[in-house]
Amino acid sequence: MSLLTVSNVTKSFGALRALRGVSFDVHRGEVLGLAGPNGSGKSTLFNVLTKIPVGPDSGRVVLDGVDLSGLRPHQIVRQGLARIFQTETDFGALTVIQNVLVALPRGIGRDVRLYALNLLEDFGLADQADRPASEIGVFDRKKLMIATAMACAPRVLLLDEPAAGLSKPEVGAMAKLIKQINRQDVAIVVIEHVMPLLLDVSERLVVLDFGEVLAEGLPGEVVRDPKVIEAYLGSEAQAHA
Amino acid sequence: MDFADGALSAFRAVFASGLVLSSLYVMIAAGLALVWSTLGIFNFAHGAIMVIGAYVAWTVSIDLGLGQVAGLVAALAASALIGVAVNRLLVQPFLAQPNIILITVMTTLSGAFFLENSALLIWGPRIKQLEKIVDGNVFLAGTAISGHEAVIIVVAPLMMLALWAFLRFSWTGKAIRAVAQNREFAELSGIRPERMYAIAFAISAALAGFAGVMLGAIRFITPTLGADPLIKAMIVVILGGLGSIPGTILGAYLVGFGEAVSTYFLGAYWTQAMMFFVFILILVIRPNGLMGRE
Amino acid sequence: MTRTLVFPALFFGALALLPLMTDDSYVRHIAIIALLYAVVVSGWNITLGFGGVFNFAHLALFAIAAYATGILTKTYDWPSWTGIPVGIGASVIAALVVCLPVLRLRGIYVILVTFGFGQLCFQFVLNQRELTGGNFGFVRIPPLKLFDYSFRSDGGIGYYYVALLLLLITVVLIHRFVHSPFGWRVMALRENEPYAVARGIALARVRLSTFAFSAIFPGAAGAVYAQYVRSASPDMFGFSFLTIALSMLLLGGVGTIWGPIVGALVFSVFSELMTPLGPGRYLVTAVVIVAILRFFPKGLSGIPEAWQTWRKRAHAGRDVAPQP
Amino acid sequence: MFINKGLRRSVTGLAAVLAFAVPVAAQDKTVVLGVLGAFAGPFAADAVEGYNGAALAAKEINAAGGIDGFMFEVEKFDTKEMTPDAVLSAVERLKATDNLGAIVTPFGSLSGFEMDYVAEIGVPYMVAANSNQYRSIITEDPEFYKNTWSLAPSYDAYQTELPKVVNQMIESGSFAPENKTYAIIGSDNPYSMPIYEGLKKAMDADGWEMTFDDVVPPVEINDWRVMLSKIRENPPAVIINTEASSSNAAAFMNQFMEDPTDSLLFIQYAPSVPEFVDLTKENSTGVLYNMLGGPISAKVSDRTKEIGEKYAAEYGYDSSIYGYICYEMVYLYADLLKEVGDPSDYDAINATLAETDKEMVHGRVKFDPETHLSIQGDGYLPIQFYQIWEGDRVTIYPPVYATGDSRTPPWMAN
Repeated sequence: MSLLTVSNVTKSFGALRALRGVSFDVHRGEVLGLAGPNGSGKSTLFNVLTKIPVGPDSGRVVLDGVDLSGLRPHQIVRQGLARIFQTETDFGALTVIQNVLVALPRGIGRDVRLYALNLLEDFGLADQADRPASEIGVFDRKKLMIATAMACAPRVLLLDEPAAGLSKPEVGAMAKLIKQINRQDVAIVVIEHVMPLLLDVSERLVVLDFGEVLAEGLPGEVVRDPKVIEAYLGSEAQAHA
Repeated sequence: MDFADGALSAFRAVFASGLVLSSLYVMIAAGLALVWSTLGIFNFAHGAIMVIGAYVAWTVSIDLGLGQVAGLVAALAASALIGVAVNRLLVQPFLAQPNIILITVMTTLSGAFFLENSALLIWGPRIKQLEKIVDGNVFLAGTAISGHEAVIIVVAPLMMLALWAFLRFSWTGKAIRAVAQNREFAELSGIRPERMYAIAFAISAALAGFAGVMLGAIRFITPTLGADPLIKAMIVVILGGLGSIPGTILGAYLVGFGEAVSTYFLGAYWTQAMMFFVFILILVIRPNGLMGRE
Repeated sequence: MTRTLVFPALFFGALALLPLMTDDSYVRHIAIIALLYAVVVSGWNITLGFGGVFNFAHLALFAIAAYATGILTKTYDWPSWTGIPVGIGASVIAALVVCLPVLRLRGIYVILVTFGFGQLCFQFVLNQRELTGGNFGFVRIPPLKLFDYSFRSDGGIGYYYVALLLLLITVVLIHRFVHSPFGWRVMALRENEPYAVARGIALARVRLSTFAFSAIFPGAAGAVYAQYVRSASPDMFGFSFLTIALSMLLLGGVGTIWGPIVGALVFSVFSELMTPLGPGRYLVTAVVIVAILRFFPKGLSGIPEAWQTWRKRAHAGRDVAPQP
Repeated sequence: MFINKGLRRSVTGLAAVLAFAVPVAAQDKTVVLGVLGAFAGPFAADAVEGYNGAALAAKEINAAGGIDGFMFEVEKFDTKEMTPDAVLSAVERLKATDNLGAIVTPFGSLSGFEMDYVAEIGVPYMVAANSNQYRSIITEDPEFYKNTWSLAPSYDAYQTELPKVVNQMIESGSFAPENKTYAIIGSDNPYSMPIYEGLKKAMDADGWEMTFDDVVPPVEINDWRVMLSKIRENPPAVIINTEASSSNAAAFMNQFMEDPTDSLLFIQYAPSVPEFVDLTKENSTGVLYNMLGGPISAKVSDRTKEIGEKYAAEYGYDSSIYGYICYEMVYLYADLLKEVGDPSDYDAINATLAETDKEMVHGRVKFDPETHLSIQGDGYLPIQFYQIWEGDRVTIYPPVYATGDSRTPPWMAN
């Protein structure tokens, strides 16, 4: 059953058409991989879905039966669509636990601190709860960003390159983490250039190229699709030119 | 008949008045716009530099009696020098800071206070005045204006044109724009950013000094002479929009003619408040100005 | 927990005892004004320091509160104790109005629009001469009176304690703010706006609340100021007033609870001592501001931190020295 | 010199603040005369000239051996940005000053609110401007403000005398209007507005018809042309501008002269500022203005001539009104001290001050007990009308002080 329905979403920046009628579904409880060469519009897609900074030019985004077009960015988050950014982002002046606390919705229960500590425990950050976020390590900051997204109680989580800049063991830990989150009935859309991770966690794969859906299906099949190979090779060729 | 005649003469007066005011604003805003549009820095000391220019011209041309040309040259040199100092002391040391915008507002405001009160200490509180460049009156659309103002009307747009051509066609102008757009890339191309900043500030300040000399002949020179023009220039530059010399010209003529028209229809009484209201309105509706890019 | 209370207790205790040590009215006057400035600047610190919004309308709020208090208690005969609530009300309403355009703007434009708001208020005060006294100012505002006690009696000692009480309340409120989810949201927006919004923080609502909260302090201080000096003047909308307050904030340190307070107190005394320099004191002030920005970006409140780093380094040096 | 002394004071002041105010040892036989005013900013010239005039008088008196051995020391008390708290700080500094004898100043603030606080000190307080503001506060309780006295008169005559002078010009033949119409411009500040309102009433009562009426805000006016074009649409016989800023008024004068109408031009007060003539040059020949509380022309008053020359010799430029008046204040205080003998006996000095009846640079000064202003009118402080002629200021009214006859302005000659 479809939890998030993206239909015919377009976005242009001046003459550049970054997204040209993108449509796909995210099913309840699945991990959907989002692949495509650089500049194919993956991050732009996350931006317009969450309206940070602005929504799509046209097209519809429906989350669990609710049309997101009339909602403001923070309301979309509260509706259950949370994201992480490509680079480690945090509120550096706040402590680790405060980073989580500001993201918690109202009515989470009486002891919010305990709730937040439990959440941090899941990410192995509980022992650093009272340190300023700017002082913890890179991997921890990445995990903190995901933890704060989880604090928003999302039903769909958008992960933009969670493994970027991580060491090999850390990539493995990240894959575990993603699966662990997925087990809590949170659907995940993940953009990733680290292919082993993407293939490891994804149940389905969507490939974007020039702002359009190029292919969609099981990961093993999609990566063997000649169109996809050509798209990647083309961008490689361009990069080397 | 009587009405038509009156309306016509009123229209002419509004036109003449608007043209004089606009040209003054073009001249005052030119330097401010240069630094704002190329380097993204709002120099609150611009008005004070204008004042110093006027005083220096007064000292040289009237107090020492060396004549108008010497006065103008001295004023341009002194204000350019102050511009370089403003850049060196109040802008350069802070460029690396993340909240550079707020910091330069603070430092240039401090610079303005420093210059204004230095002027008070050096030249005293009594008002002074410069000689007009040309004597006599000129009729513009049937309304008399002084010859000096006629010179301003002609010189101001030429000044902007020259500024625009300089930024557009000269190597230095291009280099300044390159630094503004991408400092690292400019540096790779062999441009020295500090130098470009210094040149931009020197030109901007010299323009302020020139405006001060022109204004000093039709207004009293006091240490606070620059405050009101600075605010007007601010409105002009904002109206024109970031990164746009033609926008600044448009802004100046809009403000000048707007002021003249508003004085005629609303009366002088409400015109000042009106200008701030419109200023805020435009900022909210089009934060990047009328001609500004996204 | 108790240790953190030592400094505030000493600070307020010493200030509470000050009138017992001297009854010199000059010292008292400077102290009252310094305390009121500390309240105003602490309030400014909420939008500028904790919120990261370049709000240049803050001193206009102070002036608006002073005028509102003066006009209602003098022209409309409201009892003088309504001064503080009136001042707070006027200031908060004005803050919400100025915040609306700010919601759409960034950077320098925020400075310009908030500064323009102050100028607009200034023009209004000049234009509405019948109501405001025009450019000569509004005079003979009734002094604060509670029951039968006029705060003007006993050398104005009452005003001193009112100002001190205001500052105490200010410290308590800001302390609670800094340690509340609301305060964290405000700081989160300052740290990274898109990220904050992506974590469900309602930008408009939080920002409006920030402005309203920060306006309480100039509102209360403006009212007490008007009732103490018994006058409001359009100069309160001017550049120099703004610059003084900003110098205090920068001197003390932006974004800390005690920085603005220390800054206000130190700067008040400093500026009073410089009076004999005449216009030269503006030269000194200007140099001091630039020097602080250059060499102590965190202001006076950054000095303990710098001291600790220095001491650590010194200690490390000593530990290292005896080794072969 | 002054700064050093000031610094020394401020260092002892700092010590006082830190040690919670230990009284500084009193110096014998020195009387401090304080000048209260803003020594930077737009009103700096007024304050500086008041100080200069007072300092000059004190220097002379000291050189002559002082008054019964008392030597005068004139000190600045800077009201800085003129915000109310800054003004009060200056008053508090006055209060903390040893051997304070009197305050001699053009004005302490624009609104006069400082009077309440100065009254609490009780020190004699002489001012020379803003009569309306000081009067409105003093009349509420003249006894409470027994220390505040204004060497400036009431400004009421500004509202009434103009029609008389115009009529006198018509009689003498220097002005031959085609009709009895006038245009008037007000300036929206508490000083000019009552004058503007009053003049309208006085002109109407005298049978003049108004053809133009506008009020400008109290800001810099760069361009009067739109307003002038409206006036020119229907040229009046008399144009009245009550703009108080000399800079704005000079711009008006110059722009009027670009295309003058056949009208008599009267500008309230502003042309009296010395630089007005420098700025307008030959353009100002023929303009009328008036002044209350200003010095009698040096051509008919030896006193004005003497002070004016001394001032120019000392400072290198001509004094404006406040240099003269503050000079006179110091001599008035010297008289009081001679009579009372004890500078610390404020009550006695105030009482003597209240009884003042003295011929000064601007006429005979005697105070109105109700308003504490100098009495205005025949035999007391005159309202003087001047006409500028080739840079000269010719007094044309009242006849007793006149230095010349009114003439037809050059732009009206044909």
